Amino acid sequence: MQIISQVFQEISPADFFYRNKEIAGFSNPARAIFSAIRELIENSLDATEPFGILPDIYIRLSSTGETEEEGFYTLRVEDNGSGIPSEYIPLAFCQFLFSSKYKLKQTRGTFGLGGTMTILYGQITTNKPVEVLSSTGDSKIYGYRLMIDIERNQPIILEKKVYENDGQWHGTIVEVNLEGDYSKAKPKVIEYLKQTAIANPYANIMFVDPKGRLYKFERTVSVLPPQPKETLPHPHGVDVETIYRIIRVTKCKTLLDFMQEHFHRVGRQIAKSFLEFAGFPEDTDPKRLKPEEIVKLVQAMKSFNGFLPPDASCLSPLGEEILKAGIMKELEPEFAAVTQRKPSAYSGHPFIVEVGVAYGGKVPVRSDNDITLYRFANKIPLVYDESGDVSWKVIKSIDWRRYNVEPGMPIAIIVHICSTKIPWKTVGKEMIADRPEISREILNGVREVARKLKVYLSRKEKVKREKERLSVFLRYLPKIAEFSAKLAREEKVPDIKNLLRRVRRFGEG
Amino acid sequence: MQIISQVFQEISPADFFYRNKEIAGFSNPARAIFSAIRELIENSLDATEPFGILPDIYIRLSSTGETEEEGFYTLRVEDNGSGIPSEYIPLAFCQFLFSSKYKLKQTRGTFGLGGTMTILYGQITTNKPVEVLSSTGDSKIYGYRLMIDIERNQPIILEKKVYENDGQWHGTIVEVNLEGDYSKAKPKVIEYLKQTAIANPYANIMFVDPKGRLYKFERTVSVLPPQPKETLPHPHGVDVETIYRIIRVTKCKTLLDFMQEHFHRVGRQIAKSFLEFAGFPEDTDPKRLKPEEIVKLVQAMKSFNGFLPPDASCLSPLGEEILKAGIMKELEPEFAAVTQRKPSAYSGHPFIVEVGVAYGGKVPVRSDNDITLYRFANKIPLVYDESGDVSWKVIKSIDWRRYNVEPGMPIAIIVHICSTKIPWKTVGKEMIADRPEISREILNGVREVARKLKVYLSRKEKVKREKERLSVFLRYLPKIAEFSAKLAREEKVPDIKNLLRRVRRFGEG
Amino acid sequence: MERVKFSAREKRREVLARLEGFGHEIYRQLERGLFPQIVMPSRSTDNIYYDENLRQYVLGEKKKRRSAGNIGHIRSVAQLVWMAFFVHELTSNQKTSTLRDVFYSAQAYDIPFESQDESDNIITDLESILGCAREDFNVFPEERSAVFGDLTIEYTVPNYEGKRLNLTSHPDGVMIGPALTSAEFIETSADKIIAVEKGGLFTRFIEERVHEKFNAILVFLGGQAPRSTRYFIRRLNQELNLPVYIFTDADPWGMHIAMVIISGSANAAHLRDLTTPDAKWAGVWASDIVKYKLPSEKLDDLDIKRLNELMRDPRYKEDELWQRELNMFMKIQKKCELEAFSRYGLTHIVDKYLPERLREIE
Amino acid sequence: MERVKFSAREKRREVLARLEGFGHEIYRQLERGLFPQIVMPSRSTDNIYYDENLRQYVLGEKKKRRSAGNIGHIRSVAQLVWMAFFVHELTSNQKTSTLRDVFYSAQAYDIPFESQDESDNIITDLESILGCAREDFNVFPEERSAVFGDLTIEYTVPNYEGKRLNLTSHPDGVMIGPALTSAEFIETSADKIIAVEKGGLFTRFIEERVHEKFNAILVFLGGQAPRSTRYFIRRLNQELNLPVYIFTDADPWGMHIAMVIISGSANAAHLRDLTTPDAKWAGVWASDIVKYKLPSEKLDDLDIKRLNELMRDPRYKEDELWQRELNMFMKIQKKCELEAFSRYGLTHIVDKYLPERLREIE
Repeated sequence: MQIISQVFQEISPADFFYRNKEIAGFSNPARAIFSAIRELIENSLDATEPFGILPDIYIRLSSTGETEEEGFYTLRVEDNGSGIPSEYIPLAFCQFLFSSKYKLKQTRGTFGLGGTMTILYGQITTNKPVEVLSSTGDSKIYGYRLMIDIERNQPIILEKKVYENDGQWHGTIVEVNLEGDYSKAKPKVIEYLKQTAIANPYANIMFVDPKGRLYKFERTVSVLPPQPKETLPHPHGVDVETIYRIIRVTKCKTLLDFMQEHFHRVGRQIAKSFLEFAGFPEDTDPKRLKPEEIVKLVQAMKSFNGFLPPDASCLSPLGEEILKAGIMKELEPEFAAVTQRKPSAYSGHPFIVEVGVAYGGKVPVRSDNDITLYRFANKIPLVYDESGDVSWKVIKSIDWRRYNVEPGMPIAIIVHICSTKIPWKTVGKEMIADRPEISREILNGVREVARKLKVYLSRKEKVKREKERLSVFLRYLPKIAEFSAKLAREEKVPDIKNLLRRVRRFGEG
Repeated sequence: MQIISQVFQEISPADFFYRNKEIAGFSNPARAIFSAIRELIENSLDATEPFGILPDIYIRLSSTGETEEEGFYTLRVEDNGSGIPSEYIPLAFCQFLFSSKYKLKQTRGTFGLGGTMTILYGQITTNKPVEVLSSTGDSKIYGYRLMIDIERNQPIILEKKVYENDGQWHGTIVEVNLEGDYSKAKPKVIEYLKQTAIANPYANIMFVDPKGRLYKFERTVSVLPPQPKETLPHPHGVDVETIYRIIRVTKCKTLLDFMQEHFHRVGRQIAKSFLEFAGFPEDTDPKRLKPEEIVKLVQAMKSFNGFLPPDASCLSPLGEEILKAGIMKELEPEFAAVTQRKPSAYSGHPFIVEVGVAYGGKVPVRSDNDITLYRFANKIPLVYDESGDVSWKVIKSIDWRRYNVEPGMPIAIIVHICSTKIPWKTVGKEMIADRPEISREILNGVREVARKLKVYLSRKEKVKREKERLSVFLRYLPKIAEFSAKLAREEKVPDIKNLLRRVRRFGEG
Repeated sequence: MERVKFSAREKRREVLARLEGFGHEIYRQLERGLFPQIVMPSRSTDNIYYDENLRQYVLGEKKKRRSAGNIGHIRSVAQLVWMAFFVHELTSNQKTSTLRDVFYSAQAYDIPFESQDESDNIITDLESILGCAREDFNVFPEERSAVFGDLTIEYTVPNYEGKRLNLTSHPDGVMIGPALTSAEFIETSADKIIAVEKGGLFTRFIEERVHEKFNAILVFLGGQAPRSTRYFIRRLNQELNLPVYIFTDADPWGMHIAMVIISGSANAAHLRDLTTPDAKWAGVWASDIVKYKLPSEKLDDLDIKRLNELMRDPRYKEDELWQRELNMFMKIQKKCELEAFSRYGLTHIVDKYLPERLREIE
Repeated sequence: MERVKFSAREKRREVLARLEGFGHEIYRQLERGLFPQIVMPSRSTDNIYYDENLRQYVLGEKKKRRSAGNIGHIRSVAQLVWMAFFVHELTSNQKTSTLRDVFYSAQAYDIPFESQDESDNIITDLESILGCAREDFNVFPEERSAVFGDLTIEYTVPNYEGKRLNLTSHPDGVMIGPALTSAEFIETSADKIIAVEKGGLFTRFIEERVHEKFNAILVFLGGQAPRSTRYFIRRLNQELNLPVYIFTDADPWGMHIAMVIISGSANAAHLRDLTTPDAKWAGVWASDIVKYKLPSEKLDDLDIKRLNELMRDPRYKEDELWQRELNMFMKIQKKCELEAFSRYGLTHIVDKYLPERLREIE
């Protein structure tokens, strides 16, 4: 046997994502444009809203080639966010797996690599650096020209400038060059912006496309939804690795303290009854747990029924008012209703479902006569792969005739799910998986707004019917009088005025 | 405005994949079992075949809980591969982004993280170390008990043992504990093994499942397909980053040398005419190219038509003999035909399509009467999401009646695509995208074997028809004689013996 | 032979009186300031019963009420009153009308029907209220069937009053239409009625002089016999006192054609005088397929479904012949047509089968 | 009135001779040791032409050849020879048969037909070979139509030879069957033929005494008229020299019913004597829907498709009436039925429409 020696090699995270661009949605030129716009907008929203700032976001995509067909663009995104401290700017934009988003609270991105991926894609297609201008509102504005050293996963600082910040401006401006295909991506981009405006009616968003067309989505409410708090892990959602990480840093000397200190909504009583259930003495030193004891502890955490459900303070739902404002603003419906469901949880991850319905106005009628569905996850619109999503499945399972809904009516259902961990069905983050806890909440939410819709449609229908009712009596009673007289060979046709008067009285009831 | 300070944090690649397990196919317990088995088998195949070793692979999945319902398993995979040098064992198994697979040649895995992901998944669900035993065939066998330090992306060596290797054994044994759901995963696992046996008839594969059932797939050919060679990048598939990496290491002083030295199938003539086309003087020093010149060079490489297509030396197709042997072995058909298409390329990536057809024998008939399709990419069977795959689309586009194929016939089509870069449609690596270059090759391949199938089916049909033919004349000629005589009012019925004799003679032609 | 007397004029007078009575009832209610109500027997399936004595389906005690004060009813009340008026005009003028004509005629009076189904249904309502068939108030469907044989009839329709016709006068068969069903029977030498499902066989029987050879009046049913034909057969049976033999295809549909002539249909449970309880299904039986080795086809899914329905049907219960043949169909899973006898030559059915069968069941 | 003479006996003799000639031709080829060949005009669509002089569809010069030496032909050659033999038996014995009977009869001779379509097709082959219609060799379809009016006929069928019948004798109408189509016309006082598509209207016309008021013989077509009825109308027209007026529903299907009576169908391009080129489509026209404000329905997709086919049909070209009405249908996109006149009362069609129309086109 001939033995060929193997060559082992380590690659950097940047190199890994460079080789597997499709993981972050940069699989082809059309998808790349869509992903780039989406990632930068979401970064801007996450740089404003959590800091109590009403977002003003300006996006401009311009063609850099001689013609748009060449497929080279400059994408510029400006926001009025909190800004990034100067020393972090190169790392935040040009190093993979470096982010402010790795927290146990709801954020828009979850992988934390969308912005860096956009810059990497721009760099390998155009070889141009990214330009970043940012200030946290203090006296200086910092400007950088950066590239990524892909093999080392490090930023390369080509230029750094400091400007005076007289106007106390804060925010971030990113300008990146990239190859793409906007004409193919356009429908999805516009749909994405429109739906972003539904879920974020407190944001001003302006988009100028390569042909100079301006798409403007204006703020209609000036209140932000309550901001999410960072939270402790819920015992139901914990695995062995999490326990290890906590043990490594804990100062607790007993499991009784350990449980109360490090886990979500675990008080003294619950900690006691849990440890009894799990078979651990209360004074066990967590740092001395053996590997198999840790597995036992995790198993017990998963199966113990006495924990309180997670609370929703780590979540940032829109709230009924904002959701309704977004719907009224973008769809201008004749009727709308919204509901926010109580917080719930799956596998220890809290989530909240918000549902809206809109009827009439600018609500579109689909060519297949189905109901229009707008899906949101942590305030991000999902515009691909509708048919695989749990919300679509729920909507199709409902007998809509029970709610007086006929095929082809202009009806839209809006479903927003927020969670510290959205159960994505695929890595592409476009479809939410069908977890029973989640589909039950969606179903109940849709039913709730559908009942309100039914009341509206019924009342509308009733007014119409009452009018028709009288006309029916007016039409047929004289016929009955006429022909019965003829049959009975009577000359005089009976007087039906009194009967018609009675019908009218009934009609008012 | 209130400014909250942001906390930035760096995480390790291991931590990233720990948080995003679904990227490598560990999204739920059933899928995790399937992925674990698949990843370890593919590692074993890649540790044997490229080294000229006929693979012997033994897989055992056993239940570790009291009952199988608890969902805890031990997975053990043994191979007779080249083995891993002792010093690399901890890194190869317990560090992400460390692999022997980051080469420009065809390998089974492309992400290079399947094995490590399996170990990580086992660790966070069972808290047990992985055990690895390996030897490269020299005098020692090394045994390790390892865990992953996820926060640091480093191996933790719990134990290291050295044994004498008297029998000159070489190979690797991996034993990992993990949580899963085998009963749900079983159909896909068995289908995966069966199809693996079709594409790798030179391998012995044995699988013992948790109930002790033995699935045995025996070697029927003792020849390995030719092994792929590492290759230079083809100019059509190059981006800016690649050029930079080459420039950084090149010793060439002129672009003319540079082109010939570092790119696939570029000789002096082609390099000259390319540089003229691209507008670069031949003696330009590659190290002095400005950023915008590099972009210009890449653009020119993409649009220049004068490059030779990539050759297939970096590919490892099965070859017609092996493919046919695999089909005969697993499907035992009445008729089979295979074809290997000439190498082709898309966007600078070479690929080869191999197609087989099987009729009768153990070929199943699908309940929907469609043709059974077995798909392979780089010798890996694809068992999920058939309907989105390019091969499925091609098969459905064909008018099968033209090949005498009726719905419900026991027919299977086998499509194998090998390439240095399979164009996956999704990150899940189950569907191949519809690139025109690829679908054309598949179509031509399927047509080729379908024509052979047609010849077979026609011959079968012809023999049957010839028998029927004679019986028709025997039946009707006497009738014609009888009734024409009656009509013509003739007493004597004409003699038709001679006519029947002539029919028989025709029939032999 | 004793004859039951039939008088078209008397019948007409009776029908007109009932229609006027209906109109008077409505009129009276309106005069008293009430929303008119109409009560009629319910024809829903849970109110249809098989009457062992009458040997036909009848309606039970359940009533349905239609009130002009109810928004859901007033339209159909108006349609009903108009319908009574319209057929009163028809009958008193001795005009006939098809179901389709009625549907269109309504428009002249601004009485809308959405479809012919709706107007047909109102006619059936009127039948239940008055207890007489639509043919009695001169509304006929389009189907045509025929009769042939030695029977002299006397017309009662206008311009033909007193005129007589012998039903052998046209060897293609005499059409059964309003004029014939309302004619009086004068004289016959026949001693039986032979009814056949198919026109081809009817012509064959005439050509083969079955009417003479078997002393029979031949009736062509034209598939499922129209009600006027069923009524005509009943009259032949009752007034002339002649036994009736029915020949159909050997399949569940054919045997049911015979059954409807004998015991009526559920659709006509509100009517009397459409059944001929003593008529006999004379063939082609399932057992004939075996006995005569007739070319046959396999029963298809629909046939089997129908067969199962018939097995649960009260009309088929407690009768040896029906039961035997239903079971035979089930067993052999085959069916065949009347024409199947042609495999033994065109006259075989007349020369062999018919005499054998009549001997057997007479 | 000048009459064309008709003789059933002569016609029969001629048909029998042709059948025997066909048999002799086959026999002769077999005797000479050849695979018999049959040559007949091709009936494929590319061999069907509209003949402006004959004013009907005719077959062109293309022939098809069937050889007993060809595996694909021998079965149909055997079927054809048997068919000729079988109808020879029928005709010489003066028996009739339905298409269905023929299908079954074949089994007696071990000649298999897979379906009635196949045997019907062989009958059509025989028609083209002999150049005469299947009714001439006594094969009839099941459809029944009827006639009524002052026409005395004399039967030629067995047992009725010399017997006469006046076609007003049965007020439900006299069935058009083998006996009537083969009868000779003796005497009539009528001066026109009025053919109507629907049975309801036929009955209405009889009741309203249209035959007397308009001096007409009434013919009920029963939808698309059976060939024997078309043949009968032609005889009325040719032998009695009477003009023919056809009333149909106002839709593409109705107008084509009239067209087929006038100019024949493509399916019968191999035959003569089935057309009545001088007959006239008298209504209901598309323009009548507008003129008489008739209740109408929208043309559906199938109607429109049919309309477009008719517009390309040579029979509809270069005739002002057809063209005008086709265009009118296209314009108003509506259709209506004959019964639609009932909206103005049951007698309106007779009192108003019919005289107006006859005045207009006579």
